[in-house]
Amino acid sequence: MKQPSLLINRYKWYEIVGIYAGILVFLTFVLAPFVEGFLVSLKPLSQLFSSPYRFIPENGSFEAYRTMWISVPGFARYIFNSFFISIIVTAVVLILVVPAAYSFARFEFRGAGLLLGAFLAVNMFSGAVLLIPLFRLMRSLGLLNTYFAIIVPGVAFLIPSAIWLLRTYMMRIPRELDEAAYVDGASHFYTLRRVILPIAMPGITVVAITTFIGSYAQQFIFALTFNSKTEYAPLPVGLFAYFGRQEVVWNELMAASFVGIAPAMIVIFLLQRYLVSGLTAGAVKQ
Amino acid sequence: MGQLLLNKVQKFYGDFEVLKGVQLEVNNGEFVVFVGPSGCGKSTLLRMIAGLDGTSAGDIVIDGVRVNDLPPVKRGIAMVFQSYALYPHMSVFENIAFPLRVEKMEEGKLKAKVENAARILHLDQRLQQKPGMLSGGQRQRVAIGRAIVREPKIFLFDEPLSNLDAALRSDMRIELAKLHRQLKATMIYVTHDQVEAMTMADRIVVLNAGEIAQTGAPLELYHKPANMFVAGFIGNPKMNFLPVTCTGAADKSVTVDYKGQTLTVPVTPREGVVGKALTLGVRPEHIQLASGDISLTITPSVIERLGAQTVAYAALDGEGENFCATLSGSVGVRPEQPMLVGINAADCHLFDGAGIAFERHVALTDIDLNLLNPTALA
Amino acid sequence: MGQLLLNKVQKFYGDFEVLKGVQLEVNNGEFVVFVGPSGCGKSTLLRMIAGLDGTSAGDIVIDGVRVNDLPPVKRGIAMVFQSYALYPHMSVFENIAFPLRVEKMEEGKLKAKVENAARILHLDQRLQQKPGMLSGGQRQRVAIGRAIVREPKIFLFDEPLSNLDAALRSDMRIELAKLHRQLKATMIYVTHDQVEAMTMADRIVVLNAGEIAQTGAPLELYHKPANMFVAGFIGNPKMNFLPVTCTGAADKSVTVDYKGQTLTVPVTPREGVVGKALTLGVRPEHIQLASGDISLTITPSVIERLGAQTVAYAALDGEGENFCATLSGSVGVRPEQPMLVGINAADCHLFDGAGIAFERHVALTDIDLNLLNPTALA
Amino acid sequence: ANQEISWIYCGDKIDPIHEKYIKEWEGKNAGWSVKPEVVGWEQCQDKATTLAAAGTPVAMAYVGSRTLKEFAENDLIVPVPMSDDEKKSYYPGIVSTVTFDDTQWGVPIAFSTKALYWNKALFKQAGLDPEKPPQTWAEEIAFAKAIKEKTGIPGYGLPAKTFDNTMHQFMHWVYTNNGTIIDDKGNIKADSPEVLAALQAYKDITPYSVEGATAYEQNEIRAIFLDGKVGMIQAGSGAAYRLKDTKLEWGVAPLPLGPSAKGQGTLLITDSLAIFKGSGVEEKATEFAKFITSAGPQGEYELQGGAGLTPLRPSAQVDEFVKKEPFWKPFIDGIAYGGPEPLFKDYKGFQNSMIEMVQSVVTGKAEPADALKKAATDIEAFK
Amino acid sequence: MNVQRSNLIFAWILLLPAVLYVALIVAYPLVDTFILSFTDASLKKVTNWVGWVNYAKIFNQTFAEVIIRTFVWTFFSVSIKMIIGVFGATMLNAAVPGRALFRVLTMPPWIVPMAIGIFMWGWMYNGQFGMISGMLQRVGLASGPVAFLAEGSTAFWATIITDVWIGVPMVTLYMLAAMQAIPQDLYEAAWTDGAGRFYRFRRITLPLIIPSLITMSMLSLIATFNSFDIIWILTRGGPSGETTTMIIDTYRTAIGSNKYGEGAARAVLICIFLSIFCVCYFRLTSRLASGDKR
Ligand SMILES: Nc1ncnc2c1ncn2[C@@H]1O[C@H](COP(=O)(O)OP(=O)(O)OP(=O)(O)O)[C@@H](O)[C@H]1O
Ligand SMILES: Nc1ncnc2c1ncn2[C@@H]1O[C@H](COP(=O)(O)OP(=O)(O)OP(=O)(O)O)[C@@H](O)[C@H]1O
Ligand SMILES: [Mg+2]
Ligand SMILES: [Mg+2]
Repeated sequence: MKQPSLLINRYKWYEIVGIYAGILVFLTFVLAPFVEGFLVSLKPLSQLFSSPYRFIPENGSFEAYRTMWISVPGFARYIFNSFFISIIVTAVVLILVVPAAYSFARFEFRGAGLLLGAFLAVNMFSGAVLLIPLFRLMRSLGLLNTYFAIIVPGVAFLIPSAIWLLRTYMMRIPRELDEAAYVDGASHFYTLRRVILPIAMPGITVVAITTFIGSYAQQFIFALTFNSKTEYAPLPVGLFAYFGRQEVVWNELMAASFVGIAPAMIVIFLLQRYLVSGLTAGAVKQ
Repeated sequence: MGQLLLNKVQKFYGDFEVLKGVQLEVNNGEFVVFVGPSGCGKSTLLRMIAGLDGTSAGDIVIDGVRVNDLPPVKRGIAMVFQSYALYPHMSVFENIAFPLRVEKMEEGKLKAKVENAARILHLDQRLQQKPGMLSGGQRQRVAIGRAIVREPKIFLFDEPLSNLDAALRSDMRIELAKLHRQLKATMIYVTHDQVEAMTMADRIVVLNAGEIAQTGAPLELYHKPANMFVAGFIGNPKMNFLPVTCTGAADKSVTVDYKGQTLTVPVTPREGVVGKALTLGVRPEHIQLASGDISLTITPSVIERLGAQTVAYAALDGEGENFCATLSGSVGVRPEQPMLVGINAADCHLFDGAGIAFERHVALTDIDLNLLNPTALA
Repeated sequence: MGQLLLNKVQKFYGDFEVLKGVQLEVNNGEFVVFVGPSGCGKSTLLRMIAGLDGTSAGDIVIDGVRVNDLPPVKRGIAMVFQSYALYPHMSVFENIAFPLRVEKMEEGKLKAKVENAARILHLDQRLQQKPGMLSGGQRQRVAIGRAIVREPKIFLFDEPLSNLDAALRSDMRIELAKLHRQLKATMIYVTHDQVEAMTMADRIVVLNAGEIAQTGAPLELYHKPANMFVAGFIGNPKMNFLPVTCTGAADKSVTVDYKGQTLTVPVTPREGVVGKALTLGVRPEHIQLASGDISLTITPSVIERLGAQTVAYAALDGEGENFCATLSGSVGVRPEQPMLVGINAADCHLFDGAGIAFERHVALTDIDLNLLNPTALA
Repeated sequence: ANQEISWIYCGDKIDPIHEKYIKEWEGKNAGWSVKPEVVGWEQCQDKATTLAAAGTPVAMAYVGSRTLKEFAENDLIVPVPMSDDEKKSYYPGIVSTVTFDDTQWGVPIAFSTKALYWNKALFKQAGLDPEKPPQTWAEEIAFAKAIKEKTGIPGYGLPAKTFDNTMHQFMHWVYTNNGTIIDDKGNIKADSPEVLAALQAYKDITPYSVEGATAYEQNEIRAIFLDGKVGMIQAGSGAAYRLKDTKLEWGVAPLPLGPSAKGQGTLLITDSLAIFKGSGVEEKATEFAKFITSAGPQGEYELQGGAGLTPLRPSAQVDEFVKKEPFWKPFIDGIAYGGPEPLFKDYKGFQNSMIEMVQSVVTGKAEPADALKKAATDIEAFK
Repeated sequence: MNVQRSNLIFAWILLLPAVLYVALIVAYPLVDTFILSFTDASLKKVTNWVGWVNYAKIFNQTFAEVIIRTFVWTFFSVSIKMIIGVFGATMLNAAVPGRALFRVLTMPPWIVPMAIGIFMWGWMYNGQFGMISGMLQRVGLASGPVAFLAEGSTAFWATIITDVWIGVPMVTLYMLAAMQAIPQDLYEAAWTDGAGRFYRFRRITLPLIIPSLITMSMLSLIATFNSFDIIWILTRGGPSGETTTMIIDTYRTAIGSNKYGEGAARAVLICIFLSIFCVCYFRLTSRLASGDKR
């Protein structure tokens, strides 16, 4: 840890003002839509559509945070599903990606670059385009209308970036550690499990967090098409339940969104330390 | 038990020949040091012995078995890395125990072994700490501990002390020497620090650009370097070289001329040497602050006073290279003040145009011939 | 022009007092080296002088101006970092030019300056390369070049040679010494290598746990260390210490008893010293392979043969510590064979129970008093 | 055997009335069960299509009637022929929304028509008679102009976002001017004076409309009306229910007519239950579809109010209902003059061309005549 | 080379699960898509091989516009993301109290389901009831409602801003990490030489984060090129097609109009464009790497 007493970091008053102003501008951009969304969640539906614009809502209340549970009775289930699915997805991604990233980071074999590029290519096709072939595949695998219908394609699309991230991280682990274990007779798997895995933990944590987030927020299109059962549907699908035939129950939708992302936010808040430090240790360097 | 034979070992990286047919035999229990300038192939050779790098041609034979195709663990070697390669997430105990865990040794026996190694290396108190909390010297010892527990036939060290500071380095040097006597194992040690080589080795192998320049006991290399490369590499500060012309050759001596002064060096002459341009070598510590068989007046530009010694650096006229003299104690020489120094013929080395040494008649006998190979005593 | 005064400088990290009121005056043009064991506060002190760390108490005065609150650039200092801190993305030219670019110096003048610095440092050929392509010594010189172009009043070096290998280190030592003479600037140099300190310093400041243990010219510290800490720290291998009992004190000498042998050490006695337990200090290089004023039989466990010297390490009975003797040339001693060595009273140091030295009557005059301060000559 | 009829049901949850009747039907048909699968409105249609395209169709899906032709042409759905009695039970024109090639391809389940709403207070402020809604386009445009000029508040709400209802809204104008896009024989009739007049009227009313028409779809325009920030809109019955909760003074009237009108006109939009081919339960699904949309259950469903649905069939209840809520009158009355949504093979393609055309006129990028000509050519490819 | 062979086998054993998984789940549909692009697949039950027809059909005036628009859109979105990301990272890298909290506060756009974030922006952009228009009117910068999605030009930028918003947290985080990886002593050296904060940023921070910036740009470019939900939810590619990018066009063709063959051809085209980008990227980085060994 760097010393707080470093004079180089001692700011003049105007620099502090400047930094906070910069942070304010930046965070305003990042958070303004959330402010808007929050205000929407506080306004009664009848007042949502009224001009001139009022920043502070008149008769604002948290009523929508109560009624949202009634309008979409299974909402808690959606949140649970999102968590559940994301945890499984994260676990599966890690199981697949840790060995693969290690392989890319350590072994020089013909076609490694090509394969790495091929993984990237997966992200070049957006999921929506592959929807129908994927659907057929899910059907032939008999996965439709199960948790797997959401988990299986979710994993596939999260693998590439996870591999890229973890590979750069693992390339920074000194090669001598592997060699020392090798000299001592450790098998490749033993080395991976006992030496590399623990050392790469910060990097793996970052990959886990990013995968979790990616899964938590983005499982919509697959979830919708490959699964028809409410009991397996994740949060984004649940949120669309607030869309009626004629109108959207905006305040409840927004309230539900905030409730829905709260658990993930808490996770991020608790893990943010690992996120930044893990990234630093294995910062993207190419 | 710990005998190593390198038979015409070659290594190519692409078209680049890193090792050019190295031929070497290491006896059981010997402490052999590979020295040489950076990039000469020391690490590569060591890694080939370990089994970390493949061999392009030639055989590596350990105890009569050709091991070229065996993995490291089957070769009976253990390696200590320059960076120590300690596992940061494991305690000292676990680090040392690692090879035994790999072997799935049963817990009680494992514990006894690790503790024994820790005792030898004075690490008893540190077993529960993580490497991150240890000093450089302690880490070094953990790395050695990990090698010891496997009871290898051959230990391989790749510049194990280069990350330590001077004081620690000399302490560790002594500890390693003791360890060698204690374990009686074969040790192969890579360094580019010739002090380490001189002090630790039973035999030094000087590598130069992928070839063995000379092999021999430390004092043999010091007193009888086979060529200018070895002469310059062994000894610190480095040997001074003076251009001379051969004016005559006797039975057991060669007479040379250096700027009008004549010197008869006690070396075995070779045919047709008279009239050739030769190089006279003299070590800084053999230069005295008085006239000798030949005398020079030098103007030191830098004087280093170490208390026990005074080192004077000067530029010999016409040449950019430093001429260096190491004088005992605190002598009254000053920078930029000319001083007269003398060289005695008996201390001199002589090299031909290709840098090959003429054999010196150095009276090694007056100390003890056995000293040339200390293990012969043990 | 480059005068530095540290007045009761203190530094706390939280409750931990890293520097305990350092008082020091550095003259213009002096080359002062801070030495001390790891963690004693050398870097902290240097960084405070540079203005990188704040001062908890006391004043830092440069050329009569209190600079505590000035940023580094206003202090007229330049710093060379241990890691060199070269900008990896800039060429050597741009690295050296960096401070001038900051000043917005016009291109022509800038170019001239950088090229001049490059010439001094033999970097002319490398100006267009990136630091990643340079060797350690070259990088070192680039870092110095960057300091030179600013023409600072005071140069600060934080262990600039510790990342280099032995040979390069001794070359760079000489180059730095030359540079100092050439630039005539004040230089403050931090190291924990006492060889560097001895060879380069006009004056050495020995720091111990945040306090100045002694200040003085290198040979003064070597011959007249003020206390056991300095005595042990200066000189390599380290001074041997023997426990003795004072049996008598004369006008200019103290008589001590070591295991039945009596020795009269030429030091100024202090009152009530008779009967006290004292410590006798003797440097390894002052031990001779013959009997002396007192004689000991030691059994060396390790013998290091460096060619020019032979170093014997032994454990004095009852004590775990190493006793060390440095003998000239290649002498016929062997490990595990007892040998008789002698110590002369004139070479001995004597310390009281608190480790404070008794003043030695060392005949420094027989060399040249001026040698104690080489800059006085320049 | 236990057999299932899977049903893609659009919305957020199953209507209790449907739930009730599903139970009833299941009771009567032992061994059969209906499995509704609730899908949000936004994705409902796509999901049914995807499933069908992938070869695992659901038995039945709630779809916009406009897609029936496309499904039928691709042999994805089965016809659901109606008996004459059945046909007659509906309001006129409704059957035609699910008919082509003289066959019915779906069972209508939801229906909407539109009428003109106006804000009486704004009329008053603008010096107009608050009780007299515009009867013709000319009046509509003039009133809008008056409102805009006198009050500064836009007189008309014209939705032109890239949304399906932009085309629907325009079709109302086409139909109130006796125009048509495609005739019974499948010929494109878009490039006609009637349609051009409608497009020209769009251009004329734009200056007095809510600014940035291309940013709003009809629900957003409705919200603006509810907020009292626009003089007139055309909207479905749902708006009335919402208006009741506001303090606005408002009226609802039949849509104003264009110069070529031969009487009232409106676009009839229905949603239907389509029976997909290949589910294996086509017959039973058809049976269920007819049951759930039969007079009894349907009447109960559509008259709940609020959803903006217009009844599919005339009945005593409907009359009763209209008496109680008089604002229903224009919606019911309009049906008689309504025309169906144009049926195209590539319905989306057609819709996009129409939206494009409207937008280009509204934003002033193109003259109505040119825009129409281009659209007429483009949609040839989609029929 | 026994050792090397065993290494090779092991390398593949490690890779295999991931490779097989992705091959099965993605590569198969991918190949399917590729094949589809040569057919006239639609809702019809039979599909015919049509060769290059689908590709030939794509190339017309409108599609050329779409391609150009996609490039412009992507270019601006990625550049702005990078600029704001670097700006944000710089701010969050400053050693001021509260920065841990500020770092957390940058994450929500990344965590929130994309559609929801976009709806919130939809509200922001709403002329009648939205925050931006409301605020502009309040402070007198606008006389009436400003509907940002009404006009091609503003809608174009509005969708870019939203895309930027969603991408910024990730970029910021990575740039922050890259900045923290720069050794402190470089800054100290520059500071001793009198370089001010801005100068240090320009001459040290910026050049040293360039490699990370390039990697990030490439990953971001792929995502942005395929950015669908934002445009779809906000404008559906309108008004007048002025926010229609290749992916929107592809979706409209494939899913909207059920012309799977034509849609697939468009998807393949996107992949080709992106592959060209990636190849250029690898060229660029390997050139940078050879020119600047660290
Ligand atoms: N993987 C490789 N590919 C190509 N050349 C290599 C490789 N490894 C080493 N070399 C080259 O082989 C030569 C010998 O390298 P080696 O590491 O053995 O030197 P060394 O004697 O250990 O040097 P040092 O003292 O610096 O460690 C060097 O010139 C090096 O550049
Ligand atoms: N930021 C800090 N916070 C707390 N303690 C510190 C900090 N920086 C240094 N110290 C402590 O101050 C003491 C002096 O550190 P300093 O770096 O000056 O030692 P040094 O003499 O330069 O040692 P070395 O030779 O290892 O470089 C050490 O004990 C160190 O642990
Ligand atoms: Mg090496
Ligand atoms: Mg330090």
